[in-house]
Amino acid sequence: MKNNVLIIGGGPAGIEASAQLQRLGYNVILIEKGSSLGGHLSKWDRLFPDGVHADGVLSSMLKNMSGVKSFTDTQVKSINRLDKSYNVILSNGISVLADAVLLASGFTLFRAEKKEEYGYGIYDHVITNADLEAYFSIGSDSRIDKPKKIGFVHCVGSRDEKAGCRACSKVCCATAVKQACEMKEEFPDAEVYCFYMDLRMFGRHYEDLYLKAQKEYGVRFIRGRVAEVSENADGSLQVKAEDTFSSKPLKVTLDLLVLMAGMRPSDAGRRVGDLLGMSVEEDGFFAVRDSVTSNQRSPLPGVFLAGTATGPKTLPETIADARGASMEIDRYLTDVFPQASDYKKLIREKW
Amino acid sequence: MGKYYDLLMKDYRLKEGLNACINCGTCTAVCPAAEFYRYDPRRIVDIVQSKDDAEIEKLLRSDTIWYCGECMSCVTRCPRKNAPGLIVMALRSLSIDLGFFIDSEKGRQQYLLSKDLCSNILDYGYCVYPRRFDYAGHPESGRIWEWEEKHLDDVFDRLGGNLDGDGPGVMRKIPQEDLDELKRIFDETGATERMENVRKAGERKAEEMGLSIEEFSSKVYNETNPKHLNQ
Amino acid sequence: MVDFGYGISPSSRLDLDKFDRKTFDLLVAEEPDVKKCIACGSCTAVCAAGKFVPTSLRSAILAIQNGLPDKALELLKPCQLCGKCTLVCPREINTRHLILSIIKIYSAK
Amino acid sequence: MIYEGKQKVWSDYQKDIPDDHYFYVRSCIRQSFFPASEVTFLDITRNRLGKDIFETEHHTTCGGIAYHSDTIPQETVMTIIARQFALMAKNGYENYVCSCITSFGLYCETMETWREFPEEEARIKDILWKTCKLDFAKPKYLIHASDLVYKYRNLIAAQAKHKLINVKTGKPLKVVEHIGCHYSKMFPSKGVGGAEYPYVLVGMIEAWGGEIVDYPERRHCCGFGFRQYFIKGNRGYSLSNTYKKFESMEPFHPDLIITNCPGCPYFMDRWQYVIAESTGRTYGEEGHGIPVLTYEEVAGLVMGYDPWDLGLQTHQIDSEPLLDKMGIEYDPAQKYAGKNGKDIGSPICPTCLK
Repeated sequence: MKNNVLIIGGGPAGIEASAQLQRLGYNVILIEKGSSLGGHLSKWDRLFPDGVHADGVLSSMLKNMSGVKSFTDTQVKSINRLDKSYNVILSNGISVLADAVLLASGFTLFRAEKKEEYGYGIYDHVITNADLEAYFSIGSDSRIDKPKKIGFVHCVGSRDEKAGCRACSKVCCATAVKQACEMKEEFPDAEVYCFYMDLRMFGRHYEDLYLKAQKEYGVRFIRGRVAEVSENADGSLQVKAEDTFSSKPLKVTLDLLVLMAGMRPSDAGRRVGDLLGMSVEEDGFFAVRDSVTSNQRSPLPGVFLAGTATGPKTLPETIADARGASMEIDRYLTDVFPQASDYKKLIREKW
Repeated sequence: MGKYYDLLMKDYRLKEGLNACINCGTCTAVCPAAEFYRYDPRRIVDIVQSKDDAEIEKLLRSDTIWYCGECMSCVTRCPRKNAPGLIVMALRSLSIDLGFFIDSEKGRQQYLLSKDLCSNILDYGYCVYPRRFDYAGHPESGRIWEWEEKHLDDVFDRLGGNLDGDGPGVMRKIPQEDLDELKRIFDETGATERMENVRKAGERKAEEMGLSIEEFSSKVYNETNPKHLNQ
Repeated sequence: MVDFGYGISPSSRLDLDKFDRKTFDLLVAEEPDVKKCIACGSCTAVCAAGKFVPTSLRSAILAIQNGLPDKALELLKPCQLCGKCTLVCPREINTRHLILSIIKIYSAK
Repeated sequence: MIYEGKQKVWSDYQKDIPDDHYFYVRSCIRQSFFPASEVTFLDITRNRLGKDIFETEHHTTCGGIAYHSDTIPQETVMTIIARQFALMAKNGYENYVCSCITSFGLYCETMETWREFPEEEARIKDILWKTCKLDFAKPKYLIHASDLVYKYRNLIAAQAKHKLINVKTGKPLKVVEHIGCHYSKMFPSKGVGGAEYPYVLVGMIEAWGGEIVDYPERRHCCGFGFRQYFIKGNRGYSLSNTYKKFESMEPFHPDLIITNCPGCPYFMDRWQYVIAESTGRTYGEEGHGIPVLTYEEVAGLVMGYDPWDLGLQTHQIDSEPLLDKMGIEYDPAQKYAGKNGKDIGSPICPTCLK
């Protein structure tokens, strides 16, 4: 008998896990609250560090999961634990008896307007990283009007206790440097500034991207967090930071400011988590069984986690995490789940 | 190591105002003092959190801690919920308590501030009292104040004030029994002691500099070394 | 005129709007590697002159980028061109050569 | 600028302001330099709006200016504050209204310290009993007097004799608002509209017909800086910060600046004079300065009070251009007259400013 696996969330983690679990022979049901699969990836134009097109990545990932039963515009209505399985009623009226549940609920972008001093949604030429990706895809945005001076603000809604998020969102530094280069390609005469606290270019080729941004594109990196933004009479922006290397306050006039909104836990994921009684850590992301060896197991037997549901991750990390989760699910469904008489004991010992 | 830090940590303002600083510089970016003085509040917080006694002592004896205007604009900005402005206040208090304030030109100004503001409170019950606010010492108060100063009773009368009058109202005379209570509060909470210490330290410094108290006061009030400015 | 006894203080705020792109491009034409500096401070840490007088290549590059070339020249004055900084630069900038170019280009201005 | 974005922020920072029965506490600086403002505020609240607002002659300074000049310890001001609270309770009030922004910030800070360290509140309670034989109760509501005027802005508008509108052109006056730093920078939730886009004065300007001017250095401190003003040698700091603000707002050509802190209108008025005198630079039209008014003065003008009853003659910057724009009649001959027309001379008119 094929086991049923319910995957909640149709972003990269959910898609990748669907493909893997289907290949392992499970009956996968994927649900996505939005109207199409792909999550944030479907809204991104190109990916760091090499500038690969996001739509190509997404379509090849989707191809790998063809045949998986997936429901868009669908959410979990209720979820109850039976003896070993979960009885899940979906918002489209279907109910699923899931032997394992994978929560791949992803993240929500930090609402940049919460950093009131940056004036997102108030000043005409302040946008977010996501807005800029949309601009790259669509090719127009009324806020981007032949800018001659462009700034990128790292850590918007990350490393910020006042904004309720102490953690680093991991991907923003690389995204900012990527987008800074892209803007130089689009507007070669523009001055481009990145305001950072630490440049966390940790991944393979990331440092190369940084070097390229400096050497080829002449992007200026300023070590200081942007403190406040205001609007001049002509609609340009006055941006204040400290150049901490000079120990002096600094100001610059910009035509466009891009806020690198960080990763926050997904609201929808949180809702499902509440239905299950899943615990979250102080950062708001789901707690895992063990942060070193069991990153894809939740504290609840049979419930697994993948991707940014457990904190900020890059795309390759998310995909690797989803594969890891698939292996964990397979192990659970082959080693533990079938042994009805010993199930509770095995869960106690092995979960 | 940490002697001064421990002393500072007794201050509620430091308990509330210091979490681990990440040196992001948002405080300095908006600081009104950082633009005009050799001043970087970020570095002050960093030095305090280093617990380095030698560095903190240097700070306590320096002009640096006296540049802040206590506007608290930094407090809104800090992503780690630090309050550099409160940390500076704690440093200043400690500098005064240890007598270090007298070593720096800006710190020495406490002599006059303490004398003027505290006596306004104890004598009248106000921090600022118009009869003690003179045009000669405050030329920026303008021709208008030059005139008001001469006709203070008439001006207050015209504007519905109650200058030095009985009962409630603007700039009324605060009853003696209330001033007595303020004095007892000063005595009990260390304000009187601080005033005395600051006064004595000022007088000693004047003597050391070979100046009469009037000369010392005038120097402290009027003079400023251009080195404070940062260009 | 009234003598108030004080005046408007000069601003020391860095104003990036004053950055001179044209002159910087002259420097870049001769020293493309100047753009590679990551402000790590290795050059300043090993500087022989820096032990005795305030001098710092890191700060000088920064000063140019902040629109203060005169400050950069001032900071490089004590340099003895010993070249220790070239040995330690993690971005392999020919710092010695860079210093000479900075002095040449910005002194001429 | 996207207005709706600001509206969203404003809706996040609404503050509970009680409707009646206030205990009023005065401000040292406002009383010294803007005595008519407090008189007008009480007259509007009591006589025009019919509210109960009580003042006792026994209250004193909160000590805030001395505290922020680092001349007295924190426990001293906390005890003085506790004493003020005790007077409030003794007189049967629980809605504490203060005229001063430094005080307001200090009350907020003190309440926060007591919340975080209850043992400190208990200690202050003992000190107050020991020194004054008084027992205090914390206010149910802590409000700044500008919060009250904000609350009643529409009632005031309903009684308006004049609007913040240029009667000749029919266009709204361009108004800059300046919020005292200690109003909400330390505790954004305590101020109407928060710290970044405070609404307390904007709400008044809107209700009374004016147009808001938001300029880059709006949030910047006026530069008072306590010790940075009281010591003459430090005043360059204070002056320079006001200068920075005026340079930043100049391109927007404001007709009026409205403030809620007692110190700021004094500084922003007088530093314009110093800038004009020492550099020749002026910021208003045709060599005039920009009038800097307290919110009480603006409310008074809107409600038809005589400008000289409001004390506009005690500003160094002339308010006549503003009065003309608003279509307010005034008697130039009475400008500097004392009570009942008494002749008390007049100030020398500076040549640097019209």
